[in-house]
Amino acid sequence: MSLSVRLQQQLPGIALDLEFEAPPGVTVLFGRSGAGKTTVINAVAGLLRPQAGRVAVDDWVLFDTDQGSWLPTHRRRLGYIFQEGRLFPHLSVRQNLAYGRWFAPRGAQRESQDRVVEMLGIGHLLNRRPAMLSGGEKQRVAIGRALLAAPRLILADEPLAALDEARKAEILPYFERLRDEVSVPILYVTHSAAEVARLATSVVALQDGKVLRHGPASDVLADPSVAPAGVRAVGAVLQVQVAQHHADGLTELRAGDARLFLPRIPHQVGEHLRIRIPAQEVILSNKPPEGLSALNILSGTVEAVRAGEGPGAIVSVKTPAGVVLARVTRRSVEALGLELGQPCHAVIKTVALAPQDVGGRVAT
Amino acid sequence: MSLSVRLQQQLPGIALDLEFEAPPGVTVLFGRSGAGKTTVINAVAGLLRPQAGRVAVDDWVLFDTDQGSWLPTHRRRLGYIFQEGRLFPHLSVRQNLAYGRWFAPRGAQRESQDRVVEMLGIGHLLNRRPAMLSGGEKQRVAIGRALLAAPRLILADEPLAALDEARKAEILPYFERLRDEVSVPILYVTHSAAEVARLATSVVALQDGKVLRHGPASDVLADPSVAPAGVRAVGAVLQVQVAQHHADGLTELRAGDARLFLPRIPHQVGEHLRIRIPAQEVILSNKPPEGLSALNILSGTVEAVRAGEGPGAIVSVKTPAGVVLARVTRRSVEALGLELGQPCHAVIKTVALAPQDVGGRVAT
Amino acid sequence: EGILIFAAASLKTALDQIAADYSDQTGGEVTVSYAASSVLARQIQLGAPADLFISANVQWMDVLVRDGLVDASSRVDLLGNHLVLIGVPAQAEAQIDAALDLNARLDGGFLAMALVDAVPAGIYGKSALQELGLWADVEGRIAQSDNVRAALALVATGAAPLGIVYGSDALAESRVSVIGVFPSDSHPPIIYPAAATRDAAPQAFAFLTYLQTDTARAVFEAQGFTLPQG
Amino acid sequence: MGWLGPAELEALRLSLRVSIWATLVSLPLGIFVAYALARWRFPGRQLLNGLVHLPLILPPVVTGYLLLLTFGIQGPLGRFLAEFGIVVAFRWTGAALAAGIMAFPLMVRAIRLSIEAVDPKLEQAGATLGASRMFVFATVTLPLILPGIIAGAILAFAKAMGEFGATITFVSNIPGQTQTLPSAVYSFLQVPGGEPAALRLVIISVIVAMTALLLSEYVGRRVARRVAGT
Amino acid sequence: MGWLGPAELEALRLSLRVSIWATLVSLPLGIFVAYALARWRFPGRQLLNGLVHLPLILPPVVTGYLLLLTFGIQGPLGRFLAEFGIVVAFRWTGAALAAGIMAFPLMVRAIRLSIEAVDPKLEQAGATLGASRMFVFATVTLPLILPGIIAGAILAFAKAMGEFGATITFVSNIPGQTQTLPSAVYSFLQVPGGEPAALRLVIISVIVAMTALLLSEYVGRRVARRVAGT
Ligand SMILES: Nc1ncnc2c1ncn2[C@@H]1O[C@H](COP(=O)(O)OP(=O)(O)OP(=O)(O)O)[C@@H](O)[C@H]1O
Ligand SMILES: Nc1ncnc2c1ncn2[C@@H]1O[C@H](COP(=O)(O)OP(=O)(O)OP(=O)(O)O)[C@@H](O)[C@H]1O
Ligand SMILES: [Mg+2]
Ligand SMILES: [Mg+2]
Repeated sequence: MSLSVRLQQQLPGIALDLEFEAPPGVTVLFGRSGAGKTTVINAVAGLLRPQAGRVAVDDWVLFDTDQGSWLPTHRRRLGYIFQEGRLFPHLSVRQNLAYGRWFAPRGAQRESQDRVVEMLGIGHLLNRRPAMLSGGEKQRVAIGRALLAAPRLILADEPLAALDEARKAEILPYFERLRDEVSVPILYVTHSAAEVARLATSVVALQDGKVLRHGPASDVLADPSVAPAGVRAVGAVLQVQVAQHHADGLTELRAGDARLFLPRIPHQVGEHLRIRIPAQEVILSNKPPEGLSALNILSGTVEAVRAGEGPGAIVSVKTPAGVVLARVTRRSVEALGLELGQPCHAVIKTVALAPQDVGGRVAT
Repeated sequence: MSLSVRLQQQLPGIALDLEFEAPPGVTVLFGRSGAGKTTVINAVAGLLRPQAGRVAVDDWVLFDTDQGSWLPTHRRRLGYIFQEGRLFPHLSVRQNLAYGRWFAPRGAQRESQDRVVEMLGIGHLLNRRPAMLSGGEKQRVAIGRALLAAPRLILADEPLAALDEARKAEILPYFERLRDEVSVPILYVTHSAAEVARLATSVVALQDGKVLRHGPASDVLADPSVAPAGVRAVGAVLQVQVAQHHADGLTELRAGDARLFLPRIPHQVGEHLRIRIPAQEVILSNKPPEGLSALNILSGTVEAVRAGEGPGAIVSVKTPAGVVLARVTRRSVEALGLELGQPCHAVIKTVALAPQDVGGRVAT
Repeated sequence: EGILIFAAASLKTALDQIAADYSDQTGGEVTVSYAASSVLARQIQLGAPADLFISANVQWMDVLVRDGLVDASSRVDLLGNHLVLIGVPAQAEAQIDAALDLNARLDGGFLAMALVDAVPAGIYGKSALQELGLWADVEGRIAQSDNVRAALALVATGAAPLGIVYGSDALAESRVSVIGVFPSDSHPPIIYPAAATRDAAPQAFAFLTYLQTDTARAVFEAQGFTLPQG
Repeated sequence: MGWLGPAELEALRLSLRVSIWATLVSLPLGIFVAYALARWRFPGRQLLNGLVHLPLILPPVVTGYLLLLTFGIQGPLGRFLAEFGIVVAFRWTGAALAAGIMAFPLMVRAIRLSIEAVDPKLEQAGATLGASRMFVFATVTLPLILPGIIAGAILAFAKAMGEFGATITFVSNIPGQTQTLPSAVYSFLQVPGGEPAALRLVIISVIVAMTALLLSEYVGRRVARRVAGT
Repeated sequence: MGWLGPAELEALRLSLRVSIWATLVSLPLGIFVAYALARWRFPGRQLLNGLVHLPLILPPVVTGYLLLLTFGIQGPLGRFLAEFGIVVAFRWTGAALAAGIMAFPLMVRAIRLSIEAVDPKLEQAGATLGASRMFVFATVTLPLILPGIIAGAILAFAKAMGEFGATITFVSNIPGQTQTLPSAVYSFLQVPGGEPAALRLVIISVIVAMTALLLSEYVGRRVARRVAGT
């Protein structure tokens, strides 16, 4: 299922005028504060009636101002995680979670409540009222409530912003699983480069109500001109398989013909994964390096050199493991003579590949 | 000025029972969602009357249940940035910003409104009402409002969580400047490891209402047992001076007897700064490395090796620039024979030292 | 300075006209406050600055005399009234006596009266019905209003087929017809006593006298009031 | 309650019955009208609003008279209802109707204010979870306005307990049928020396109404706390 | 307004004066009491609450009688005020007092509900910025409850325009002094043929009260929108 969005709406600050197609998976909306992200999501949800536009999931039209069609919010089968929680204050956490279940069609594929509760770590809160929860606890319940409504379209507005790193790390895989297993389109707003890099199937960069750039995550993130995400988010994604867990706490991965080491991950031997290698964590060398603490060294040839406006450049290196991106200074590019076709070695620290950057299961 | 806090409060979920001293500068409270961070801040603000405890700034007692003293909130000279904004809906942004100024004593040292407005990028919003702002815009106004009240104590509850990376990068230096120039104690809640590492003078790690660990930022952050911040935040802080801006977009710093290169920063030649070198970004080598894209190589000797529970270890290397921390695998520690007193070379990527990790001015 | 008269509300039309005439003739200003006799009497008890009190019943005047709040020597029985049985126009006229079959005429409907234990018209009506031996027949079929005008309205709007009101009230209402007049000996005399108050201004006595002139009496009679016997 | 005579006890019982029915029957309509006024924009909204407020603005006697004209035996609505065997004229049901109408503006206002205080964002959240407008109303709006509904209902009850003018004009005062406490109080106040009896009844009705009000405060606060979850 | 006689015009003017004063003078007290009831917990809170509601519960005549007893010429408060040269008995000021007291519960309730709808978190935010309770009230609470205050004030005004029972019982029905529109309506209804005149006055007072109400709706909505900033 894919979501197509076209909108025009005049707001006091900005004029929204945009069109994009969100393929199955997670489409991340990003852009600076006030760029119009929440407005777009609200229009998709039907909470705001845009002056002109059309939103459809495949050929199920949610609204089309040309045809004058308009599906009310409650028929859109949404799971909307609001920027500010919006829990029902008079219902217990348990009742909040159960609210959406009333409306899910009988046969709808639906998460088990127990599982969602456990993942969100809200089991001990079930009998409390929202007023007795902390900010992060509220947001976790809000996530659970949306997921349990058996939605056909998930809208998430900075769902993890209020959560601590550890909790984020626990919940992110869940969104990944939703992305990979369920074919529900997910429109996801975040300011976190790590979340963008980790979750996004495609990325829509907004600026002042317009689409600045739109495309597969890897393309948009590798583009230094898309400032908001920050160049630090640029990275390559490699398809890997878990090869072995070592006794000293490292996990060995097979990536094409190469091997990579990283701190122990919980996945089983033989599982297929994707890992993101941040361009920033990669050092290039024109000689085979020796005596380095970095365990991962991939040999390959320079495939492309893209220099940005600043002092840095992104070098693509074709290795047996796949294409690896490295962010280095232009000075180094010259010093090392990194030109097209030039052989070179990519050095990747083991610890730089933290579990956070390991994507969930990949359908094989 | 330093803030001392002692609290006991029974809540439905947890029993709060803690005591800590916040030295001048930024004291970051961190801990998982629901650990009690907001509750502590509310007690300091006087919005919650704890069952027992005492809070004082130097010997100015805000409250002391033993003596039965209690200063009402409005006499505590606070700047409280709430987790949820709490702007006055009936006032324009301009009026919201001006609200606190009424009460600042005549002579109080006070930010210029223009400056705060410019820094927060809210100049174009001044005549709007809060209902017409996006989530991030609201939070920026809330920050401005608190800062303009000429507070003697700043309380910030996840102030930047709703902001995009670029805006965060703009506002963080401002908090740094507050920390370094004004002697106002700042109690700051965040889940972002980058913010902790960048801002914290000292860190109070909370768990289930108790103080898990408390001390100078570098100590707490270098302690792998303090899970919430994540080992990725560990890093060393070096005192440096801007030496030269190069034509190819790099800035050269003098650090002790060594030199460091990093992408151009806006500081003037001769200025003193502190930079954080994330332990994770440092590669160690037992031979002088050659042909690497990394421009910064510091030679020194191993001063300490701390192995955590996982596969990693933190190696302290004494270099002419100061002590540098490196996070490497235990496997590499053995392979390279990194033992006390052993000479070695620390390799730091130029681009890894992004402007984000450059601290503000240091009083000289 | 003018004088302030406290008068039973039912006197309004006549008294307004008489007061206007009086002012024209003497230049003396007369202000009248109309309300229920009970309300006015109680206000006088509690110090109201009234100069003259005209009550719709004897009891309240008696109370004020007892309390020494009115000048007993100035008390006169100013007016009288008839009690009449009214009905919707379809009702035939009849002699009001013991033979009257009220229940047949009510035909399941209600007999509209003022409160039979509290409001003068109701009290008079009840004693008349008792005297005529009709009370027991209709006791359960009486709709009591808070004042006689409301009882009239019940009949006028057709809500009640019959009612007992003053002759002066029935006169001007075209939607009701008078079935008959109660014999004046079937109930205590209907008397509107008047008296100057204890602290009355001298002009009050003059006006009280004027009220008893033929000019004034003509106006009262035109409004359906009678003059006291004797 | 040896303190009260059987007639007075009867009046108290009747007042309670009338007020409770007036409140309960008008409550659903009150909630509906309050919701319509608070959340919908439709032509005639101001007209409806004005109509609802009319009993507050009109002198009660006038309201009673209008009721008599429309719901009386001869009134169009009265005749219409009579076809279904519903008679309100001179019945306690009529007293309840009058009391309900007099109390209606108060009830609607209280409920309306509480509806306006509900954050539409919560209702939106309900809609995104798949709940229809009706369901959102029943599961989100209604529980959140419960304190307002309780307050409005009790206020209406208290007002109904004290209503007199419209009631007596519309349905008169028929002991056992329509003689409520306030009618009885009024009767006592009309006759000299009736004050102590009136006072007794006033105290009774104040006690009842106050108990209801304080109870509503208490229940309202508990419900509000439950609703706010604190 | 050739439609109205001079006496009727006088009554209209007086009603407006009485209602406006009743509303304006009681407003500050109403806001204070509403705030105290909404936000403070103090002993006697329920007593105060009950007292405020009393005029709503009591039959108006009883309220008027109690006013007469306390604020009358011989009443304790009446004598106390008289020492300061303030006389309310049988003056328009007394009518304003009666109207104000009768309208007070409605005013307080409206304002109180709007205060309870203000999120205390905003008031806390004001306190953290250094504002004292009073200042927070003036700059945060008060602007936010402005729609409620307007609603409460207009409601009180409308109620005051229609008040009759307590007024006539307390200050009588003296033309030019205490004869408000409803009292004039009453006077006309007490005499034969007075209905058309009464109807005319009723229409006038309905127009005035309705205009005020609709205006308050409009102003209230505009203010609410301004306050919400949407
Ligand atoms: N008003 C309240 N009444 C009772 N318990 C509360 C209340 N607010 C929070 N709690 C509970 O107290 C604990 C501490 O809450 P607090 O808001 O201080 O957490 P926090 O550390 O700020 O969390 P977060 O990072 O999610 O904002 C939590 O377990 C929460 O469930
Ligand atoms: N209710 C509203 N009425 C008018 N303008 C609004 C409203 N809400 C937001 N805006 C304006 O519309 C623009 C887009 O707002 P939106 O909430 O969509 O931003 P956003 O991208 O979600 O920002 P953030 O990341 O800060 O949440 C902003 O300039 C904002 O000021
Ligand atoms: Mg937003
Ligand atoms: Mg919190």
